[in-house]
Amino acid sequence: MTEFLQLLVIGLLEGGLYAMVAVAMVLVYKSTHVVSLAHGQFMGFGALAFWFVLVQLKMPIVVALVLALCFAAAVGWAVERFAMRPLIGQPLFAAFLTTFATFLMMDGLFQLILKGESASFAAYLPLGSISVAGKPLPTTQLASFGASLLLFAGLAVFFRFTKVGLGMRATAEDHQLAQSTGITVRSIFSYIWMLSTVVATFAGIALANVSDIYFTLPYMGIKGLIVALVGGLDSLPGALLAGLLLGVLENVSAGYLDPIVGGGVKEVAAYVLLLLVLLIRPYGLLGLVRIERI
Amino acid sequence: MLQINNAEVIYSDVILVLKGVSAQVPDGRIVALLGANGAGKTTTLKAISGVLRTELGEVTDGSVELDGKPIHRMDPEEIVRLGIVQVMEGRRLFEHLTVEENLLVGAYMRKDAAGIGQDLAKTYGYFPRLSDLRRRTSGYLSGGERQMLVMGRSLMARPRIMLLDEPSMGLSPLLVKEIFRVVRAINDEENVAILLVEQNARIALSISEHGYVMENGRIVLDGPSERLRENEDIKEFYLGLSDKGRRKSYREVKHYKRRKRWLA
Amino acid sequence: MWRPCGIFDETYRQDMAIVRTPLRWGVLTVSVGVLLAAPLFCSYYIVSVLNTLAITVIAVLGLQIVTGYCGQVSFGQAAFMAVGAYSSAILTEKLGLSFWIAMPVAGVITGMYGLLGGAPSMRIKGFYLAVATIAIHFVTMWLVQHLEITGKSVGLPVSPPQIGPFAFDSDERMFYIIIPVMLAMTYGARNIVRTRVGRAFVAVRDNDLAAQVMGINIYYYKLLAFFISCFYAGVAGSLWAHYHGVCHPEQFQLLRGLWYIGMLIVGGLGSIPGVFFGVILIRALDESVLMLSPYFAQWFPWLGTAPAAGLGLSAFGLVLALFLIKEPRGLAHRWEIMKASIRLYPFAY
Amino acid sequence: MRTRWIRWAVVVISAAFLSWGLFPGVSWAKEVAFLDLSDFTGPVAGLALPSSFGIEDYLKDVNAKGGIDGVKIKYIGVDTRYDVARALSAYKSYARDPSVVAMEIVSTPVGKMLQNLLRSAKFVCLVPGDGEFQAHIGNFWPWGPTYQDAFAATIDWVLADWKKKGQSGKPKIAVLSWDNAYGREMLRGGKEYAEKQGVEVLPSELFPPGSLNHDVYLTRLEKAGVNYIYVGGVDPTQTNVMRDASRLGLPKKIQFISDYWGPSALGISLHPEALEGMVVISYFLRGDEAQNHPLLKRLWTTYRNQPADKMNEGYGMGVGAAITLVGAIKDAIKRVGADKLTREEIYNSYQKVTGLSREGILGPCAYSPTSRRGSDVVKFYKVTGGKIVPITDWVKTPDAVSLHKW
Repeated sequence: MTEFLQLLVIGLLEGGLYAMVAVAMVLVYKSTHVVSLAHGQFMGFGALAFWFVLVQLKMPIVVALVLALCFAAAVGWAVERFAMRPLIGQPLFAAFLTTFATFLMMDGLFQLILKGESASFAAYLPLGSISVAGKPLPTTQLASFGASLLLFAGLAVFFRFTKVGLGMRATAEDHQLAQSTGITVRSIFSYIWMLSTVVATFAGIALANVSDIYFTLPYMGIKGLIVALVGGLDSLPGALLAGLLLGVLENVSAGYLDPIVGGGVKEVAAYVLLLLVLLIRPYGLLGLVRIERI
Repeated sequence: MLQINNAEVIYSDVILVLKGVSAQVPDGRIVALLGANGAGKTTTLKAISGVLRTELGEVTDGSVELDGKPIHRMDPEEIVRLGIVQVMEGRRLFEHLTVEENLLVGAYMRKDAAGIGQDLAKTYGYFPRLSDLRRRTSGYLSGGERQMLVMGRSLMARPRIMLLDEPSMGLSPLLVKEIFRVVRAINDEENVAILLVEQNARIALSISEHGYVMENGRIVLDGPSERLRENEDIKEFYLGLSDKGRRKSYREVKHYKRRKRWLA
Repeated sequence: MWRPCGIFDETYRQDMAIVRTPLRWGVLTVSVGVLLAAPLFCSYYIVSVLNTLAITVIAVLGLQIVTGYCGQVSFGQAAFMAVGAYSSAILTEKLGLSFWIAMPVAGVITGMYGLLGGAPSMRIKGFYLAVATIAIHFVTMWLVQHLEITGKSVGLPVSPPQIGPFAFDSDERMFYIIIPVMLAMTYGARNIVRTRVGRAFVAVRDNDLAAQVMGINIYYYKLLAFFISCFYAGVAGSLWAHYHGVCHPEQFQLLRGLWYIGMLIVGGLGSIPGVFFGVILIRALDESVLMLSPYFAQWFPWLGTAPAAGLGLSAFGLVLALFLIKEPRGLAHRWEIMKASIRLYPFAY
Repeated sequence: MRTRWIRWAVVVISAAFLSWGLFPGVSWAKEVAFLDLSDFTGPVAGLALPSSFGIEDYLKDVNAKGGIDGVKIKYIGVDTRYDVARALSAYKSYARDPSVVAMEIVSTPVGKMLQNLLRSAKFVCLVPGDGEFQAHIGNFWPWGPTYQDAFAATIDWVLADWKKKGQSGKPKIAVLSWDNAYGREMLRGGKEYAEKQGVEVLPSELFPPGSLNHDVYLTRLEKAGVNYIYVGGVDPTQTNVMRDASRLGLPKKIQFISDYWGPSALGISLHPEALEGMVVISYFLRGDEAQNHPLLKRLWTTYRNQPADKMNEGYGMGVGAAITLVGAIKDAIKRVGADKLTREEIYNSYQKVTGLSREGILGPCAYSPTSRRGSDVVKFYKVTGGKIVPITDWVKTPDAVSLHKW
C-alpha cells in the first residue's frame, strides 16, 4: 500500500507539470480553435530566456522571471501577428501546420543555442527533498507543482472575474457574434497568444527546474497535447484533471505492469488512456459537449 | 441619423446582393424594413453593422453614413462603439456563458462600471424573466427567453441605433406581443432608434413610423407606416388580404406577382 | 472540377474518361515514358530521390483518400507503413513467400489493421480523431518494439525482391518496381474517387449528417476509406522495407506521419495531382536544405559546421511557414488558377 | 501581389539550386573528404556535436599544417535530424563522389539501414558503439570498445570492488536505460559474460528518454536488492536519474555506474551533489585529464575560442577518431601514393593501423582485419567533490560480443 501511495504522490507531482503545459494549449484552442504544436518551443525558449538572465547575466530571480515573461509575451505577439493573423478565415489545418513549421523553425534555433549541452539553474531554485510520511519527496517537483496550482488558480480568477477574461470566453464561443457586440476579436487573439506563451514559459521554467533545459524539453509539448485532449481541448479544469490523472496513471502502470510485459509501459500508457477516453467521452473528460437544441 | 446611400454589396467578389439601397433611420424613430426571404434585408443590416466583412462581403459602391460620416469601411467593433448595435438573426447567444455574463459581454466596450450596473438593473426591469435566470447557462433558454436575452444584451451597449433582425420569428403570438411592447418601451424611454427587419408586417407596421419594402436587393416601396398599411400591394403580399378583404390562396398570389407591378 | 466555358461532355463515355483529350493522352504518354527512362540519363542520386518520392507518393495518395476525400484526418500513416513493412518482411523472411505475393498481402493486412485505426472515427471527428491516430501510431510502434516477431527494437533484415535469379538489389533496379507500382496506384486512386464510393466519401466529408440522411452508411464508408488508405500505406511500407533492406522501428517516426499530412496540405486537399505537388515540393525543399547544409558553414563560419548544419532546420521551418501563410489552400488550388489564366490569356477574366 | 511572391520564390529556389550546382564543382586537386552524417538537432545531438567538433578541428589543424603529404581533408557535416529518409538521400548524394573516402553515422537506426548498402561499397563508416558491427565484420567501425565490452569490463570492476568491500557471495547488477535499441544493446553479450562470471543480472528497467521522474524504476530495483546499477543513456540522462536516486538516498546503498556516454565535466558541474560517488566507465579521457591534455587544450582554445573548462569530453573522442583517420590516410598514401587514394585503399589501411597511438586520448587503436573495435581499453572514473577523477588506469576489456548468438 505504501508503494501505491508513493507512486500516487509522484504521479500527482509529475501530472501537475503536464497539466501546466496543457493549460497553455487549451488557452489558445479555446479562443482561436487552433491546436498549436509550437507550444513546446515556447516552453523551451521561455526557460532558456529565464536561464540566460538568471545564470548568465546573474540577475536576481524576480528580474529574470519578469524579463522571461516579457520575452514570452513578445514571442506570442509575434507568432500571432505574423503567422496566425494572415490565416484567419483559412482552413484550420493550415494554421495547425503553420504552428508545426514554427516549431521546426524554433527547434533549429533552440539546438543552435544549446549546442548539445544542457543548461540548468539548479543552484538558484530549491533542491533536495522533504520527508513526508517517511518518503522523501523532491522539492523541485513540489515547488513546480505548487507553482502550477497557483497558476491555475490565477487563471481561473482571471477568466471568472475580469473583463478581458469575459471577452476571451465570449470570443471563444462565437467570433462573429463577439465582434458584433463590440469586442475587438483581433486584439483578443493577440492577448490570448501572449497569455498562452506566458503560461508556457511558466511551464517551461517549472519543467526545466525538474529536468534541466535540454533538447527533450520542447518535446514535452506532445505530452501537453495529449493531456489537453484527454481533459477536453477547451476545458481548463479538464487540463488539470487530465494532467494529474495521466501522471498518476503513468507511474502506477509503470509500477505494476512493467514487470509483467517487460518494461516501457510508461511511454505507452498516455496513448492508451487517450484512446480509451476518446472512445468513451469523445470531447474529453470535461470538454464542452456542444449544446445543441432542436 | 443613419443614412444608407445607394449601397451596393457584393459577396466573394461575384455575388451581387444589394443593388443600390437607400434608406434612412432618423434618431429616436422606429423604421421597419420588410421583404420576402432573400430580398437582402439581413444583408442590409450586416452592411450597416460591418459584420459583412467577416463573411467575405463588401460594400462596393455607395455608402453607409452616421451623422454624415461614412462608416462602411470600419470594423464591426468600431461601429458598435459609435452606438449601432445589431441583434443578429437566429438569436445567437454565447451559449456556454450565463445569462448575466451574456449581458455583461454586451457592455464589453464600455468603461463606466457604475453605468453598467445601472443598465443591468434597467435591463432586468425590461425583462424580469431574465433576472430569475441570471445564473443559468444561456444555451438552455427557451426561444422567447433567448430573444429577451439578445435584446437585453444589445441594450447593455447603450446604443443609439438598434438593428433588430426578425425578433418575432418562431415565437407564440403572446410572446411576440410582449417583445414588441418592450421594443416600443425601449424606443420611448431610452430614445433608441430602431431599424426593424420583420416578416410579420402587420406588427412591424403597427409600431414603426416609417417603412421600407425590399425586393431582390432593391427598395421598391417606402413611406410612412400608416400609408403603407393602406397600400394595396402590402395588403396583398404581406398582410395576406386581397382587395376584397378575404384571404387569398397562394397560387393566386404567385399569379398576381408575375405581373411585377413594382419592378422599378 | 473547373473547365473552360463551352466544353461539355456529350456522351457518358466522355464523362467517365480519366484522360479527356488527345493532347492530354500525348502529354501523359510522353511524361511516363521520360520517367521510366530516367535511370538512363539521371544520376544515381536522382534515381534514389525518385524512388523515395514514389514511395512517399503512394503513402500520401492513401492519405489523400482518407483525409482529402473522406475528411478523416490521420496522422498515423507512418505507423501503418510500419505495419506494411513488417508484415511484408515477416511474410518473405519468416514464411518464405515471394515479394510479389507478400506486397499485396501486406497491403491487405495493413488495410485490416487500418480498420482498427478507423474504429475511433465512429465516435469522434476532426482534430480529436487526428490525435487519436497519433495515439494509434505510438501504440503500434510500441508493439513493434516489444513483440518477439518484429525483432523488438533491433528490427528485421529484408532481402530484395527477385524474379528467378535476378535480384532487384540496386536503386536503378528497384526503380522499375517502385515506379510502375506508383503509376498503378495513382490510376487506382483516380478511379476510386470518381466512382460511387468516391462520391460517398466526399459526401461524408462535406456533411456527414446530410450524408447519413441521404442513406449513406457513413460508418461503413469511413472504415472503407481507412481500409483503402491503409492498403496504400501497406504497399508503400512493403516497398520501403524491400528497397532499404531492413525494417527498424525508428524508421517510422511520428514526424513522418506529420510530414505526410503536411505534404497533403501543401499540395492541396482533395486533389490527386495535389499529392504530387505536395510530395515533390516538400521533398525538394528538404533535399535542398540537406544539400545546402554543408555550405551553411561557409556562410556562417562563426557558428561552426555542425550547428550551422542544424540551421537548415530553421530555414526549412521558415520557408514552410511562409508558404502556408501565402498559400494555405495548397498548390493544387494555385494550379487550377494558373491553368485557367493560361487558357484565358491574354484576357484577365 | 499574389503572383509576385511566387516569382520571387522561383528566383530564390533556382538560385539555391544553382549555387548547389556550382559549389561542388569547386574542388582542388589532392583533396579528400570526410562525410559526417550526424544527428545535430535530435536525440543524440549531445553526443554528435562535441565529437563532430573534435573531428572538424583536428582536420582543420592538419590542413593548416599543409595536409598529409600535401593531401587536404575536407570535413562535410550534414544534419540528418535522426531521420532515415534524410540520411539516405544525403548518403546517396555523396555515395558516388570519389573524393569522399570515409564517413561516420551518429544514429543507430540510420546505421542499421545503411548496413546493406555500405557492405558492398567498401567504405569506412564510423559509428558509436554497437556490437552488432563487431559480430558481423564489415564496413562499420565503432569509435571505441563496443557497448557489450564496456559492460563486461564493468562486471570485472564490480567483482573486484565487491571483493574489496569484503563482501561474500556474488553481487547483483541491473541495467537502467532508454527504452530503445541502444538501451538494450549492452546486454546482447554483456548478459552472457555476466552469467559466466556468476554475477546475477536483474531484468532491465527501461524508461522513455526525457522522463521527468525515475522513482518507479529505482524503488523497484532497490526492492530487488540490487548492488550495482548500470545507467545507460546520453548525458544528461544519468544526471536526471541520479537526482532522483540521491533524493531517495540510494547512492549510499547502491553503487551507480554510468555507460560511456554518461555525464561530462560540464554536466557534473551543473549537479555535483547528485552525481557524487557515481562511477563512470570511459574509453576516452575525461575531466581534468581531457581538459588539460595539451593537444585537446590547444585545439579547443584555438578553434573554438573558449576556455578549456568549457570542453565536453566527447570532443576528445572526436579528435581521437580523426587521428585514426589521418593515420589511415597516411598509411594509404605510403602504400599507393596520393593520387590513388580510393575508399578501398582507406578501408584496407584502416585494418592496418592496429596499435596506432592516439596521444593518450584513447587507448591504442585496435582496428584490425578481425576487429572493428576502436580500442580495447577503458578507464574507470569516479565523481568526487564535483570533479571526475580516474580510479583505475587503462584496463583491457573482455570480448563479450562473441559470447552472444548473433
